[in-house]
Amino acid sequence: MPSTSLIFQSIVLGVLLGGLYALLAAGLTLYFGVMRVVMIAHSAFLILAAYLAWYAHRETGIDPLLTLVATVPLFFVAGVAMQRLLLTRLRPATLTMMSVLLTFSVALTIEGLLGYAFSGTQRRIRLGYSSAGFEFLGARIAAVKLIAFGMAALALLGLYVLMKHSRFGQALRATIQQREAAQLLGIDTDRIAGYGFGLGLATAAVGGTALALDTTIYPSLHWHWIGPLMAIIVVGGLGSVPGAAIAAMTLGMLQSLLQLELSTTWAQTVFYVALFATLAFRPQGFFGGRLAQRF
Amino acid sequence: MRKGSELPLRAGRLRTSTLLHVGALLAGVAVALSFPSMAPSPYEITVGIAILNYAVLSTSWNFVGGFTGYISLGHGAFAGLGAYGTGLLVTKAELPPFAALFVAAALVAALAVPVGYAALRVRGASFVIVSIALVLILLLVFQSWASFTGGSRGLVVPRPFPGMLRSEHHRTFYFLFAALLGVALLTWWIIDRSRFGMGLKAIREDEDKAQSLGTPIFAYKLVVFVVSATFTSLAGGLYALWFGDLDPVFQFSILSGAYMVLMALLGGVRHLYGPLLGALIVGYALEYSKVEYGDTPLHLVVAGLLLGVVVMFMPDGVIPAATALLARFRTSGETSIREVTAAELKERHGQGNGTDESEVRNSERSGSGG
Amino acid sequence: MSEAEAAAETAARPSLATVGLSKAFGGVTALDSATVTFHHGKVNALIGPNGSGKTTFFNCVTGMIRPDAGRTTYRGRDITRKPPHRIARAGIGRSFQLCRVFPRMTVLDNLLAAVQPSSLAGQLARAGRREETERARGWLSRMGIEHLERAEARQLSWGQQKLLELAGVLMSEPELILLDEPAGGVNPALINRICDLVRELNAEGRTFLIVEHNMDLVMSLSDHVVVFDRGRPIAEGPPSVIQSDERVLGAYLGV
Amino acid sequence: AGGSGSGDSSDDSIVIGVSLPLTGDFSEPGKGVERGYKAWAKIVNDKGGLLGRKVELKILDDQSNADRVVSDYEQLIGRDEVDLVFGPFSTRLVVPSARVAEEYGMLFVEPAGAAPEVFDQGFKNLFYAAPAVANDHYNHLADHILALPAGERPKSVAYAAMDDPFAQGTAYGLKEKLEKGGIKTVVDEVYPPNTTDFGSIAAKIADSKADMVVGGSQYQDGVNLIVALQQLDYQPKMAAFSTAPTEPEFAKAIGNKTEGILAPTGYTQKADYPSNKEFVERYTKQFGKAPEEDEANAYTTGQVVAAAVEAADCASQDPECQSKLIDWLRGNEVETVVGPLKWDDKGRPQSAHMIQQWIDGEIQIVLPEAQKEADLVHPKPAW
Amino acid sequence: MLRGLTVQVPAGAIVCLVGPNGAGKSTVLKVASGLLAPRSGRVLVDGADLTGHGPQRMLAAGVAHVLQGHSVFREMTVAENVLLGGYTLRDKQLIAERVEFVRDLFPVVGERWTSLAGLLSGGQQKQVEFARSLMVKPRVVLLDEPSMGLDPKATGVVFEQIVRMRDAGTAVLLVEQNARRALEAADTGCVLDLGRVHVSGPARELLADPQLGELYLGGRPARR
Ligand SMILES: Nc1ncnc2c1ncn2[C@@H]1O[C@H](COP(=O)(O)OP(=O)(O)OP(=O)(O)O)[C@@H](O)[C@H]1O
Ligand SMILES: Nc1ncnc2c1ncn2[C@@H]1O[C@H](COP(=O)(O)OP(=O)(O)OP(=O)(O)O)[C@@H](O)[C@H]1O
Ligand SMILES: [Mg+2]
Ligand SMILES: [Mg+2]
Repeated sequence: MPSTSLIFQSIVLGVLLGGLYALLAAGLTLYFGVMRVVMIAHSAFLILAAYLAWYAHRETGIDPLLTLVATVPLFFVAGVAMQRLLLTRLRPATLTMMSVLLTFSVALTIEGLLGYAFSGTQRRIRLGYSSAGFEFLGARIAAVKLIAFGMAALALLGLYVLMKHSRFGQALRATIQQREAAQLLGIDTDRIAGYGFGLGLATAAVGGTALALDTTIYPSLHWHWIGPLMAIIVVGGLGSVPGAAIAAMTLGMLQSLLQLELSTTWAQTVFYVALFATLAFRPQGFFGGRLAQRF
Repeated sequence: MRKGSELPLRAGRLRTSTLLHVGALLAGVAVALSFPSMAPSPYEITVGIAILNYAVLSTSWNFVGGFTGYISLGHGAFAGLGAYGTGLLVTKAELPPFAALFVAAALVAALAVPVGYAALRVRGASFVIVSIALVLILLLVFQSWASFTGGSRGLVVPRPFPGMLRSEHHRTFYFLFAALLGVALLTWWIIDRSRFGMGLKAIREDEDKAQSLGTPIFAYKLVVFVVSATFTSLAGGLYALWFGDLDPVFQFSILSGAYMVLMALLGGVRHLYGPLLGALIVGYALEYSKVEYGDTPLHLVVAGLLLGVVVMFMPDGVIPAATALLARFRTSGETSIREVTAAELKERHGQGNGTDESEVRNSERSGSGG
Repeated sequence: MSEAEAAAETAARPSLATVGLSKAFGGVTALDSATVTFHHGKVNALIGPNGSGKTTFFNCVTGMIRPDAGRTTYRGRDITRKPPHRIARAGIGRSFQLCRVFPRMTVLDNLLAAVQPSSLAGQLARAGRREETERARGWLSRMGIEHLERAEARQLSWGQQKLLELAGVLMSEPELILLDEPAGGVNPALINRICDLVRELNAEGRTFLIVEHNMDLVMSLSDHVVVFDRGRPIAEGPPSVIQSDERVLGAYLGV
Repeated sequence: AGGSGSGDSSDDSIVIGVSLPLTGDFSEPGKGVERGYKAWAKIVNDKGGLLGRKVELKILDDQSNADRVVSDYEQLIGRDEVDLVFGPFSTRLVVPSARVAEEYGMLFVEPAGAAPEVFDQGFKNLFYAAPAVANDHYNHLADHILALPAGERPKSVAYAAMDDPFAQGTAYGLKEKLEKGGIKTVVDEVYPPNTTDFGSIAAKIADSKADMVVGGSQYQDGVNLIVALQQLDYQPKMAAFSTAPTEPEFAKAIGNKTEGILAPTGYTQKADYPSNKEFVERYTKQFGKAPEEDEANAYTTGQVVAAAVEAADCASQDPECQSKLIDWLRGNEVETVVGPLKWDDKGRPQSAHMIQQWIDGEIQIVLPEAQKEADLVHPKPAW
Repeated sequence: MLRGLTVQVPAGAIVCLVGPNGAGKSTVLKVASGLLAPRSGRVLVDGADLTGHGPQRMLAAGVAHVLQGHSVFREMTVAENVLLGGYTLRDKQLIAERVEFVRDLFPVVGERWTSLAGLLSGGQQKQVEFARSLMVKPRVVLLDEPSMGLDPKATGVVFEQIVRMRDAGTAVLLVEQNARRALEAADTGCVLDLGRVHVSGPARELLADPQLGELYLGGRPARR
């Protein structure tokens, strides 16, 4: 039986990890719930952002957080371009399925190019404060993990407010559901859909940088992320941002706690067990997602 | 094809085209079967086996992907299960190799039932996610459960024909793979022209509608999913017997599932030979890119771009694209049949049908955009 | 027994009957313990204001959604919780309010897909055998769209798709045919053709249940009209009676 | 076809086929091995070749993939008809490729398959060209610890090993010996090769307050684990990690908090075996930096094969020649850059690894006594 | 699809387009609202040439369009649907007024204010759509089969509203399969076939023409 201090330590780690999962899953939810696009390449972009942060740091020594100034707009533009140049050209009838394949191909391409540019070696940013930490009620919290969590929380909050309470959010949803009708209401659908996608990728930029602060990266790492993230959005109910956030926190915490008793590998299966359980017993997901069966 | 046969006008042309078809088929089979004896070294045979393996895998994938339109990115899981199942049955249960192959396939089929049950209840995106999850979870399990599966140390499957020369071993397996491909293609063909196949295609188009016409959609989907899993696992098991070394990382890889999709889609998922053609192209392209860009990860980029191009520009595959191109060169016989009939019809019905021709001619332009 | 009497006898047999059928979606009661009976061999109409539960009634009867309570019988057999394909095979065919065809299949295949084999051998038998194809062509020509048999369904105009959907339903040889707004958005000339067809098929012994807002069509075509309001029948009878029923006038026609 | 040879490719040259992971997961060490092979070929050719013939390398990329590695050797032996083959990198790739070589009756000397199961396959043609198999890497350290007075000896040890035959082999070799000596195991974690977050593992180790931590690591995971332990402010009395600490990047990667970290190594540039001086010097001239362990092992492979070829006086696929080569290696010792090597009947080398320690910002040999550059520091200072 | 056709809609008049399925009626409307660009020919609004401009510009010029079939935003609430109708409006006061107005007009809109629009019945969705389009007061309104799927009561409300708009000076271009009903309300009728204007003239005259009646309006179905 693990000691209470270890359990508490695990919970703290679980929360910190869950925060990052939540941000990333929120991006996926955005494409998925709102735009009907299964964005397999999300985690590839995540790794790309991490690589950019790492590269900038290695070359110039600037703090990875500063690279956000460049990567967020860059990813936003890339997202707009991807939506405008690629995704709009898919047949609406088969959008969901074909977008899986298209974004899959983007993921492969990114992985290949990263491997080409930086080789398959694992990389890690060397920060002055990477091994710093402080005590919190008997648990130790690494500074980098806390920073990553803070970034994730801020980005997530911003995303939520934007989607729920702005004209943009509404226009975006309208655009995706009935493009012609939205146009007729005066919505610039091309621009809005592009922005929506850009926004999703921008979250990948934030997430990737947060990720790069404290873990190793390598080109094929994105496969390692896409599984848990996909599981999270299904458990959370496709299309529900709060659902995804709650599922991310819960599963992140569970994973962390399970690691006390099981090996890390077995602990990771919690995501998939949750996924299969959800589909077998409650296909619409556990939180929200009323129209999930339509996907 | 079939629809053409009902038109008396085209009966003559049809008979020659059937002959051509059968001739081409026989020629293809002959070339395929004589390949091992023409190959300059065992190495070429192994390349042939690899391509045949791809062809079996993508044809197997196409049972689900082609008929029902459900895209599974995780079919590699079934190949991996077939391979490991065969290997474990040989090493742990000491079954004879080929008995192990079929027992493993039966086990995978049994496993495909609950998996299909969870995955096929949900449509579209969720299915893809489940399929991806399946590979990833199996990778974790086979890596972690080292005491049983050998974990990342891998599993060595003993040779089915001990003492056989290596080149002879390759030759034998070449024919075994070819036979498996033949059976898979035959099964696909039988389903394709059957009422069962028609029901599956209806499911691909509109599930509710198919159901309201009396198609038991869930049972149909499940059956074809299990058939697909079984063939995939046979391919995996045969591979295990041929290759001998299994490693979870390579057996349960998303990439292998992606290649199946790519090959099937490239060739054309609605066609019997689509996946086979795709396997030839992709298998060759992989070999080529390895030779040309051997020391870079650009083969991923090649695969990625190829998939992207296929999805964007020929979502129906090479075969339909080529057929369409051919049709353009032919006389406009086909369209005129329709128009003549339409004109006759106008006469018969007198009114109300004045617009038929234009309706037939227009097709794909999507209504949006300014 | 004279022929006329025998005909009367069959005609009086109940075809589809529901008892206390209820369905609520969240707070909305779509069907409120609806008890109705439709008779065999007749053209029945189901009318009612928007949102009165007509489509929901269809969906419950055909098993597409599960009713919360109540029973459905078809020719005396309970079909309440059967899955949709079983109900379809029992002889109930339906069309959809927003017309549904298999868009990327040819017109002919659309009909062949409606053939439902029962045995395993039947499943694996070749689709589109001569007699089947002939039958499909027969339906197409009765709809006047036989020249389109090789076109893909999505290429057809709205009205032609309506006809195709109807042909598909008929191809599966249902005894009871449920049509949801067959005339919606269809050109008046085609509406007439649909009407003729319904009469013809009815004469061949098929039973119809039609949901429609086009009163001309309902009144001219049907033998028996049931009026729904708020999920339950409020009136039924022959068209002439319904037309002058006050409740109907108030709830539906808005006079 | 993707081959990169050195020297001219006259018909007369000895062609040696190799498949290496130049891309994919193992590409970094794979490239190291490639450099080692190339250095060997250049040095041999500069001296006039083997048996008076130039050697030519034919290197294919296996993308770190077992399918590929097999088809590569199939291609090299079957189609390209190379005269000799060298082994690939990584245990996972060694076993399948050794089988191909075996079935074609070829000698198979390899620089990387150190895990115990490589030698359990019953291969008759396989020789590992390094001082010791994975499980023996920590032998000197184990002896040293068990010889410590009871009060100084660590009482509890936490092990964390990558799920990789080689990395795990090193940690478990030590674990077995320490457990036999009565030292308690308090944590025993195995993590998959693609683990990137070591927070939980580190938390378990830190919570156990073990006196010693042993990492069965490759490079990056070792770094991650150490950083995660430091984040939790865990201070063991002894810390040993395989591979990672000997890499040139290591100190910078963990922010120079290296004090007292131990690591086994099979090779040191400073070793004064005669061929090593030449190797270090000429390698440095060729590549602009000194060779590391991977390069050295590759070079050793070349030396071993060369010795056999010279002794048997033949180099071709001819079965008779190949079996002569194999037989010779079975019974003889070879002088290499990692010292004299000889093998048991399964192809296991019979020497041991040295133990190095980070002392005052520099990695120095501390065990065995005979070769040490500094004294082992125990208990280790805080990191 | 369209071949050299001219349709004029004077301010304060209802012009009704009728014609068989696939004649090109919807296409005419889409070109007029900027959803489709014509291959040749021009679109004039108040004399200004707006050919080739997108729907946004058209809307700014006062052209509103209600699509054929179902175009509610299915996964948004009725409230969100209606409010999006006023997407271009900035004046909070005005929006509130319009919302009040449409809620009065179509009770179902108020009753189902917070439910997802995709869950409404076919006719209810249509009513929401019409309500959505009434959020702005356009100068030209294009209606594509507004009565499809509506019950007689709602059809009455819609036609009443159309007439009221006309009386307020809006130009209305109406496409209807319920041709007799539509022509009764319209000032001018226009029969479209095969992408061409077949006949056009005062609505009453078209109604009276027996040949047109048989071809395009459908003779009244005979009683049994
Ligand atoms: N899936 C659903 N979820 C929630 N409410 C629903 C659902 N389906 C139908 N309803 C509600 O049930 C009621 C009845 O709907 P139904 O579609 O049966 O009406 P209808 O009589 O067919 O109307 P119409 O003439 O407009 O087609 C409506 O209020 C509708 O909003
Ligand atoms: N996106 C498109 N691509 C190709 N053809 C089209 C497209 N949209 C419409 N058509 C064709 O253009 C013709 C006119 O279509 P339109 O929708 O304008 O007809 P309509 O008069 O509105 O018919 P309905 O009464 O059935 O609505 C039809 O033949 C139709 O099939
Ligand atoms: Mg309805
Ligand atoms: Mg239209």
